[in-house]
Amino acid sequence: MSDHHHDHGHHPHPISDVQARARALESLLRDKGLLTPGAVDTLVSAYEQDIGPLNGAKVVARAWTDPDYKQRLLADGPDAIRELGFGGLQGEHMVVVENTPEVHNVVVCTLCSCYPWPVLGLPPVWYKSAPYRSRVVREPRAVLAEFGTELDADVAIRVWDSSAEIRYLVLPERPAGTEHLSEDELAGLVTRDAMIGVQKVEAPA
Amino acid sequence: MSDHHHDHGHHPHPISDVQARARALESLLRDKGLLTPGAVDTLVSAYEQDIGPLNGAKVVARAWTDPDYKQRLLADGPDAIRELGFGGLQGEHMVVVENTPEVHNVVVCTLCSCYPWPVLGLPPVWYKSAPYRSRVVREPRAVLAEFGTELDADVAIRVWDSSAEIRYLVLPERPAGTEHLSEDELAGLVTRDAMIGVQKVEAPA
Amino acid sequence: MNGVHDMGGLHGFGPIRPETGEPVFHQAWEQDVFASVIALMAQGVYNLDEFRHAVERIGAAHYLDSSYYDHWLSAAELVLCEKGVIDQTELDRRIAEIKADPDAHARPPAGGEDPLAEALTQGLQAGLPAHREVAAGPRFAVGDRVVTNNLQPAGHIRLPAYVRDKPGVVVMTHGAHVLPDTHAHDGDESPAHLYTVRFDGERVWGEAGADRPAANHVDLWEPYLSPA
Amino acid sequence: MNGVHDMGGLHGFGPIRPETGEPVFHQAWEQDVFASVIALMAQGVYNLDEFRHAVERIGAAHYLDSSYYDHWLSAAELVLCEKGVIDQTELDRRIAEIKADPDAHARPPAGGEDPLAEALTQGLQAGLPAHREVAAGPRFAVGDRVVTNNLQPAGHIRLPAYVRDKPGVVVMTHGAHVLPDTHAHDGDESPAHLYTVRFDGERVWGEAGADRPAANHVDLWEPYLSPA
Repeated sequence: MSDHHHDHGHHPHPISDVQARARALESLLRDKGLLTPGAVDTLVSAYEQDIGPLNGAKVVARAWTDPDYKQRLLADGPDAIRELGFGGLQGEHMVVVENTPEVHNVVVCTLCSCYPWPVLGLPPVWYKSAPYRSRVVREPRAVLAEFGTELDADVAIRVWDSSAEIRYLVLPERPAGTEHLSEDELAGLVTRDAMIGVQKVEAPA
Repeated sequence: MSDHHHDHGHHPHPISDVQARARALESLLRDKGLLTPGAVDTLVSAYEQDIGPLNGAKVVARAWTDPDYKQRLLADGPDAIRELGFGGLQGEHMVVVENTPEVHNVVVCTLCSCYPWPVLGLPPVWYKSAPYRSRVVREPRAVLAEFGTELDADVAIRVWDSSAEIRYLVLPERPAGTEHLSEDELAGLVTRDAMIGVQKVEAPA
Repeated sequence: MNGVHDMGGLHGFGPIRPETGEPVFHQAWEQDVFASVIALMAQGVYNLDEFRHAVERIGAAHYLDSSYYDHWLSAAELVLCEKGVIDQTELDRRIAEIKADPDAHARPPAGGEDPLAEALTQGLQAGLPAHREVAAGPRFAVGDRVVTNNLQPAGHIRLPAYVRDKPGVVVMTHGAHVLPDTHAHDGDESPAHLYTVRFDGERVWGEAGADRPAANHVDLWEPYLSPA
Repeated sequence: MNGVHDMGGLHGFGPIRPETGEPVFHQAWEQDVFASVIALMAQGVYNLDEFRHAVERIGAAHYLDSSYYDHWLSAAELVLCEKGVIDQTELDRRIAEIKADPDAHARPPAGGEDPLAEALTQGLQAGLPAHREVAAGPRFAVGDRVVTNNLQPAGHIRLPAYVRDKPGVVVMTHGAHVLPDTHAHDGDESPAHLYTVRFDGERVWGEAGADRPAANHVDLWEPYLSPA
């Protein structure tokens, strides 16, 4: 949490409009029996503590090290991902798309903010922002370059716009020079941005 | 002017942001010799006093009473309109479109606010607003109905979107029961909204 | 609904600004909003498509100048008032009370038995699958050439404008899924076969404007498609 | 430029609200802005297409939540700073001075010889015709079937999105007119033949969404069109 985090017990400063609106809604829902403090804690801690891109990194590392797993993963994403214990809300119908030397995949949701929660957690602000949503479908090569990802001119870019309940996860290329690394070590290399498709996975320096 | 008109000489209240920005720009341009008080007065009084929909109404009344004029008007709008002394900025290339029992015309500028200034003056706020610009091209019948203009189901609607420097003026139908009226009396019936095409001209009650 | 939420291809929003070390939530009120929205969806107060359509209806200028969780908050206010779960008067009064006393109506600590929290833990695991079994087979197969229909309803639809009235090729079939167009309005699932359709970038964006080689992929329901 | 200024067909902006007895200007600052913008255009500081494109670039949220003459003011600030006619620092300082003293920099009454005012009076009468004589004849004639090209440049263009990549019929020819696409950027007039093209409403808006019988007419330059 940033230092914007406010303390529910003491307010030296006036409360902002949006803070007051959020509290008003949340407290009314509690009053009506539709929300509990425990429900809030459960949902927040799930995505702050448990469900994040480390899940996806484990999936990727397994696919890099286990050819049979990779085959299952590309054939049936949710089943293969569930083998590692991940699945559920906003990941009911996951499809894994594989980067190769010839093809680079990148994921967006132009209409809202769809994202594979069970493997990546909640999306970063930039993923939900107008610049990314408006641009990556039209000029993916320029957007990737802004993320430091320069693709050869003949690499075909595939942009996946999550307009339905299919959630796309990019299987990045395993970087050269990582043959000696363990599955856990490999998972440590895999970034959220590589699984969205805006970056590549780099070998350790 | 509404009662929002502020007095340049005395300000009991603080000045708003937009008022300050406008004054800052205008005064900087004066300081740089690109604007004069007389230039401001000239431009404002031209459109507050001289150039407005009464011009267009005279054109329409003439067309209703002089078949030769109407023919010239439909063939070459700017030339025929100049016969009555009107023309110039934002009316260099006017096209007059004629309403009939079978065809109803309505004008918009979806991209900005183009409008035939020499015959209608400056456009009303609603013409420049998002609701009108977004809707009249897609659901002209519904928009016309909101203006009280109910068209028979078989009347063909022609929407003219002023995307270039062509400025469209609608020649409304002359209402029945006005055979005894003079050209001046007829001009008094013709409204701005009828020349935009969102209303019809009504006979006097 | 033709609206600014459908922003694929728009110019003028500037550079993408990733944040280093970004937290999951930036402010505590975002946690409240996130939890409120998900908890009510999990309880079936509204469905996901209704909620998405509410986000689309918060107002175009507000959509463009407010933060993501403000979108959610505005949409929740809208849909919960429409459904009569809360009313605008009590909401306004509650907001005024909190503005007057920033400690008012603060959430107490969690404690004791909490069946809702337990149900939500299970709900996160189970998810809300959109796949449905239907009797009818799919109209299209992988490799089929299709053209998207020119659908521009005032209501909810998940056919982005940039691929509307455009030719493409089916690259995946997904069985039948709940149709957002009906589900967002009356809760009618009307399941329809879902396809991933590939569009050539140059066809979508014009020869002059397209990055190449590039293709756009969009998930589209059978009613959005016709044979090419 | 794909942007919110290109709003033909968008949903969600609500009813049209005509104002009874509407004044030409609602506030005095609107008069200042109107006169400033027109006077500078008449003097050739910028051309109409440059100014229109500046309005398109004031920011999408600001475009949607500010008044019309605020658009003009924002666009004038933008284009005049870009051209170096004013600079942002002096503009900010001037604004601060006026906020501190609402009488500061007030416009004095007009008086005496004013060649600019006289030139503007004549300029309003003469206008700024966009028609140009060109050697090449028009490619299309009234009655020709055409299709609009899929042009989506980042810069200025006057091809509304709702008629992009759509078939139509030429109903008027207007000779060659200044091309906004180039004129807005480098002042190059590149005159091209201009046509009024009729589009069937059902083809543009889809069968389900269209009022009928209705047709859309849009003025389009030759580079926007191909033979159908």
